Amino acid sequence: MILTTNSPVLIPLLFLVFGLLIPLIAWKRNSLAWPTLMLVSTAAAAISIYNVFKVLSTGPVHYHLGNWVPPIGIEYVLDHLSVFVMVVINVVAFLVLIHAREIVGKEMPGKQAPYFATVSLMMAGFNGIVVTGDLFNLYVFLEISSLSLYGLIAIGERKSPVAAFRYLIMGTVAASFYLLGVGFLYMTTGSLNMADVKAILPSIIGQPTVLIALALMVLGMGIKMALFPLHGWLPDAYTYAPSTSSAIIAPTGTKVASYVMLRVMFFVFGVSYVAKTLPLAAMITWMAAIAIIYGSIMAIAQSEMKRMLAYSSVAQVGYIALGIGLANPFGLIGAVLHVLNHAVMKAGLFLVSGNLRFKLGHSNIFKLDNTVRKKMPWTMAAFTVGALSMVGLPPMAGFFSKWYLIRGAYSSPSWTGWVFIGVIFLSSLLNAVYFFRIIEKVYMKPLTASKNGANGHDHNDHHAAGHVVEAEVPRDEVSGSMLIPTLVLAVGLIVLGILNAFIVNGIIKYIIPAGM
Amino acid sequence: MTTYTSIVPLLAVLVSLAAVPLIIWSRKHPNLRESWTIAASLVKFGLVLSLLPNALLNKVAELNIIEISPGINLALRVDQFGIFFALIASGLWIFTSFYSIGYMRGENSHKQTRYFSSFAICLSSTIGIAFSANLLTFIVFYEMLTIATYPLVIHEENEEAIKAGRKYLIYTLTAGLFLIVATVWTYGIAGTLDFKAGGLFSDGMLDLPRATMLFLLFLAAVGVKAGIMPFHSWLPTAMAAPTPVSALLHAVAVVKSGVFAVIRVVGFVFGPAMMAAFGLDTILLTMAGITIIVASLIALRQDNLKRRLAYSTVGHLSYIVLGAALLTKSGFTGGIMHIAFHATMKITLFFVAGAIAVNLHRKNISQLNGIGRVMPWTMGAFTVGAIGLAGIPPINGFVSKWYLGIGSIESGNLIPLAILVVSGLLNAAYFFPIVHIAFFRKGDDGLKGKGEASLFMVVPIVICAILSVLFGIYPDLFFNFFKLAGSIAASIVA
Amino acid sequence: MTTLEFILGHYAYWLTLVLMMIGLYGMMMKRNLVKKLIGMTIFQVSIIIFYVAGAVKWGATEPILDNVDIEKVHHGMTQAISTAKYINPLPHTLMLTAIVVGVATTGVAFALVIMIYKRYKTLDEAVLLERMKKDNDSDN
Amino acid sequence: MTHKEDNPIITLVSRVVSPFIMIFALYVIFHGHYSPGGGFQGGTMLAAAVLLVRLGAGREISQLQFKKSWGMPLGSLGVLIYFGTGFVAMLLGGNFLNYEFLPLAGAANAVRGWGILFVEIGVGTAVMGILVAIYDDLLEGDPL
Repeated sequence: MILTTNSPVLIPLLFLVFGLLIPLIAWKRNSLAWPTLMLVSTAAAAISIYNVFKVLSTGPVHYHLGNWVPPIGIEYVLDHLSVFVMVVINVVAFLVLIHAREIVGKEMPGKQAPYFATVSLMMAGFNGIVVTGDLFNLYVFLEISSLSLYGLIAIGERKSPVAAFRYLIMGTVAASFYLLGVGFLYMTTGSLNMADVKAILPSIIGQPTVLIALALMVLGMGIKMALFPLHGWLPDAYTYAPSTSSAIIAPTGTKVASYVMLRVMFFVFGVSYVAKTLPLAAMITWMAAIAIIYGSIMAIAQSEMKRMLAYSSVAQVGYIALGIGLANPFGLIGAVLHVLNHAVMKAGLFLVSGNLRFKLGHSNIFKLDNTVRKKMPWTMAAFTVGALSMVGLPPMAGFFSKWYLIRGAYSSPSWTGWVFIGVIFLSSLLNAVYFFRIIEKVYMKPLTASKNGANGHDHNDHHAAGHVVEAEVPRDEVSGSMLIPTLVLAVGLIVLGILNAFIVNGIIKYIIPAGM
Repeated sequence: MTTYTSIVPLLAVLVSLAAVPLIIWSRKHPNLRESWTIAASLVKFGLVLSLLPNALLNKVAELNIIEISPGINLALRVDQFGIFFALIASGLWIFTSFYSIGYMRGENSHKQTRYFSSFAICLSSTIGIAFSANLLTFIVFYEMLTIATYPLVIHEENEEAIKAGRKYLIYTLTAGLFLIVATVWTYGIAGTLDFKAGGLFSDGMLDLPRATMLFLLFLAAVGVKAGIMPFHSWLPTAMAAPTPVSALLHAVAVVKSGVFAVIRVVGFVFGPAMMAAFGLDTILLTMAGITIIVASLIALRQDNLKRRLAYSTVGHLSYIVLGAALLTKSGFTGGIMHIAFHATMKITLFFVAGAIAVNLHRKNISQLNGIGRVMPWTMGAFTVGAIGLAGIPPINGFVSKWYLGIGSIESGNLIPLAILVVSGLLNAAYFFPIVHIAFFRKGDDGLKGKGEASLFMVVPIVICAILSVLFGIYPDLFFNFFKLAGSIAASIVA
Repeated sequence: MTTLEFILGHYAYWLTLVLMMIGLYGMMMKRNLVKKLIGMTIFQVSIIIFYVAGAVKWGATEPILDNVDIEKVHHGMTQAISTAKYINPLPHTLMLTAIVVGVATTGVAFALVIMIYKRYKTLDEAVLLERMKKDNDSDN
Repeated sequence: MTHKEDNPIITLVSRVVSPFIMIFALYVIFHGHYSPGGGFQGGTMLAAAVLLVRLGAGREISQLQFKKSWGMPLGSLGVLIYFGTGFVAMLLGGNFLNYEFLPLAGAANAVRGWGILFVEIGVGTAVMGILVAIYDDLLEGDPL
């Protein structure tokens, strides 16, 4: 009873409290940190799934903190959008954290307690952002998550503090812009509650203050979600962060920022204002289009797998932004579905890069060869599934994001829709280039060795060369606790792809705001 | 036409997919592994065959697997055209499996597990393509086929194969994207994606510019796998793959999926009426005609046997496209029959090329002097295939060509007929010299002490050749191909 | 309202804006990381001042009911309490939180700066980039 | 920190002033729920009192007053007091932080007052602990 009535508030609270308890629990024994966090994470995943069913059966849930009635008190809201994003981030984080135990132990021995405590705080921030119905409370959670993020990034490689510092400057500016926007909004409406603001706004929608507020908030979130050209912090941060940090930040961080953008644009300011009165939505689609192309091209140019994935994230965030900016039902379905799909894909791929680093000590694409596949067949199988999904081949999940986005672009009234279809088209091909490049390297024998065979016409010669290369390489797969999450995410991509209509009909359909 | 729900189509699709884990699991025991392949191919053929009687009675088996996008199901539907294609694909897979075992062991090739698993996935996708009830289901299997074929194309893993693989991916992935865009557009216009004999668009849905653009998109999408010029150039490059793969690519699965898709688009998406109304048939006819002639001319110049066969394939695929573009009953009948008959003939020729390569390590036509005396059965089969492709009775190639000719006359346009005649001559010109040098020239010393290839290879070759002859004499033999093709054509044109 | 009145009437906001620009300038143009941080702090503070300036109410006092009003509450006449007497406390509490957030951010930032200094022995961005590049070269 | 000799005046003054600051800080904290003041302000002043001694007496000697290792646990403890209050209310059937449900005797308003006091104490402790911890952690980076 206590659990069910308080389920909206439980997840952020649990993470927050245990974020503080972990240093105490694991004060003397570092090894206690991970089990404690796993406990919380399991609970959070379970509660978030429970919340989905709760919302599906009874509709949106409003929870008043301290029983203060909004708009005076802070309100936590579970609606279809927020439970959806919560499930995505909590379940993905749960899987990544299972994977984290060994690799954190290896990459930063002795620092497990502060590390996992920070992860817990970050998750508290993210969950808080998603669940809160109060604009200022959102800012507080945003900063909680950001501060933890800086720490999680800075604990990585030698260059990571510099990356974290840049992110800190950018992130603080972003949060400040958001805060300023909230300030303008508060001064005109006198309220911080999202629903209340939404009710008040139509009467004052013409004022320039409202416009400035919207612009500032979207700008702030644009930085946070790394929307081109505000993405500068992302590649370095993802590359130099420890493997687990990248794997947990990439699927959750930018998604939560996209969620805020979606929430602010459509659920606070309203569809008609954002998409029809102002050219804002259109501007976002263009930025997204450039992001998609730019991210894909830059990804091709990278030699480090994590950096490649980071640039690919820039492109994928572009997809989400494109779907938001299209401001029509299919675009929105595509964006929201891509939040889920991309979270699963990127988590899986970053786990693969983590596995590679764990066993090989590097994840440099040019140093990979077909011994990797023999050492780690399952990891590479997971990579292949993730890659196929990124390229957008059915029946993987990635295909269906593109399917809805293309349909969204098609239903946009002007010719620009065709431009976006072209952009998605081109980026799929570019994705194929940078993923098949790795697949080729990993699944085929090195070209230099087989050259003799290809040039010499004698057939036997060719085979002799082939056999020399195929020396036995012992299996050296990562252990089950790292492998299973990786594989679950890979299989998840296929399942999510096949069940996408179930997800769309079951929950995403209800997200589409009125007036779209 | 009546419909009934049946799970058999799904089983037919899944059976070879289910074989994949078994194949991988028994990778250490080649005999066991190969028996999975054989078992799956036999079961699959049996399942497809069990659907045939109802299909002949025009009863359509349907199965909605799952809703895959709101309002669109992942659905299988065994109409006559689907069963026609599925029969060919699953039937020839049996031969290809046996032949593959012989070939791969003869070559002592590497990574056979990967090879056989990809092969099985390919066949699942092909049957899926055949049974797709709507465009989205079709996309799913079409793209699956693309990916499953990639490991086969790059199987040799030398520089040539990798380049071929890249080219293959670029062409087919681009095509897949075109298909997605075209599908979205179709859905936007028509509000449905279900294939329907005679076209899914109603009157007034399309206007000239949109119809043309949409058709060109579809053409770019399906034309790549169908090898229509200028989208054909991946096909000869993909010759770097092992011969059974080439046989599969060229005769059974991939390119036939392409032409299958062309007929689906022409007959079941646009429909003859729309095609004629917007002059789309002219576009298709022109491209097919050019492809037939140009491909035959290029084939003349090839010394590599497999490359010559590849260009021959490009040409013959366009026979089928041509048949569809004629928009007449006989045209469709001829085109659809050619899917089956070209498959039996071309698979014979590729098997022969593979047998020569494995047995004698020879790939060029100039090296084939006198091999007819060493491998009489093999080269005899080759002769049968060559005669058939040139369109000479009593081989089955004649039958399909005959109907294409009648279709051309029915349509009142004699240019296609002229193209067919010229192409027949060119076919003869590039195949008969091979037969000639094989049987009537003296062989070199390298042939001493050599005989036929292993039985695993020779038996499929001979059976395929015999089938070509039998179908030529009596096209309705066993499977009622002729009846099916006629019935499909009637449903499209009516 | 004339333009002049508009400009003069909002002088607090203009000053905030100036402060904000100074902060942005510091963040973008200064080469020293600590100076960047100072810029960032100025930027944050300008927003705090913006909120506080927006909450100014002349002739009002802290929002704790005086005795007269408490009497009114006791008699159930809450509607009769004049809001003009009391400042809206919300912006101030919000900014209290923002200040705390700012302190935390600055703390983390300084920790990062110290880490950077320990590793690269410099806080000058140009030198830092150069040394990082040297790192890259030695990696390969 | 180039020269390390102790300056008796500074040491003495900081030591004398520190307790008074603390007293005032406690006053601010305990007054927070019905007059201006509260946990944040009080906590900061408590921290200031500690830091004053840190600055005045150097970091070794000031350990006698407040150990370096106390900062983080104290911070955690403070926040836990805060959340504990909320959780207790939650466990007893109210919403999170609904002080009316705290197991205390008295009228609803009075109980609410107590609840806020607990929260303020928690906040004060947390702010003090964390601020001192930040200072100590940063000092650790000092190459001295």
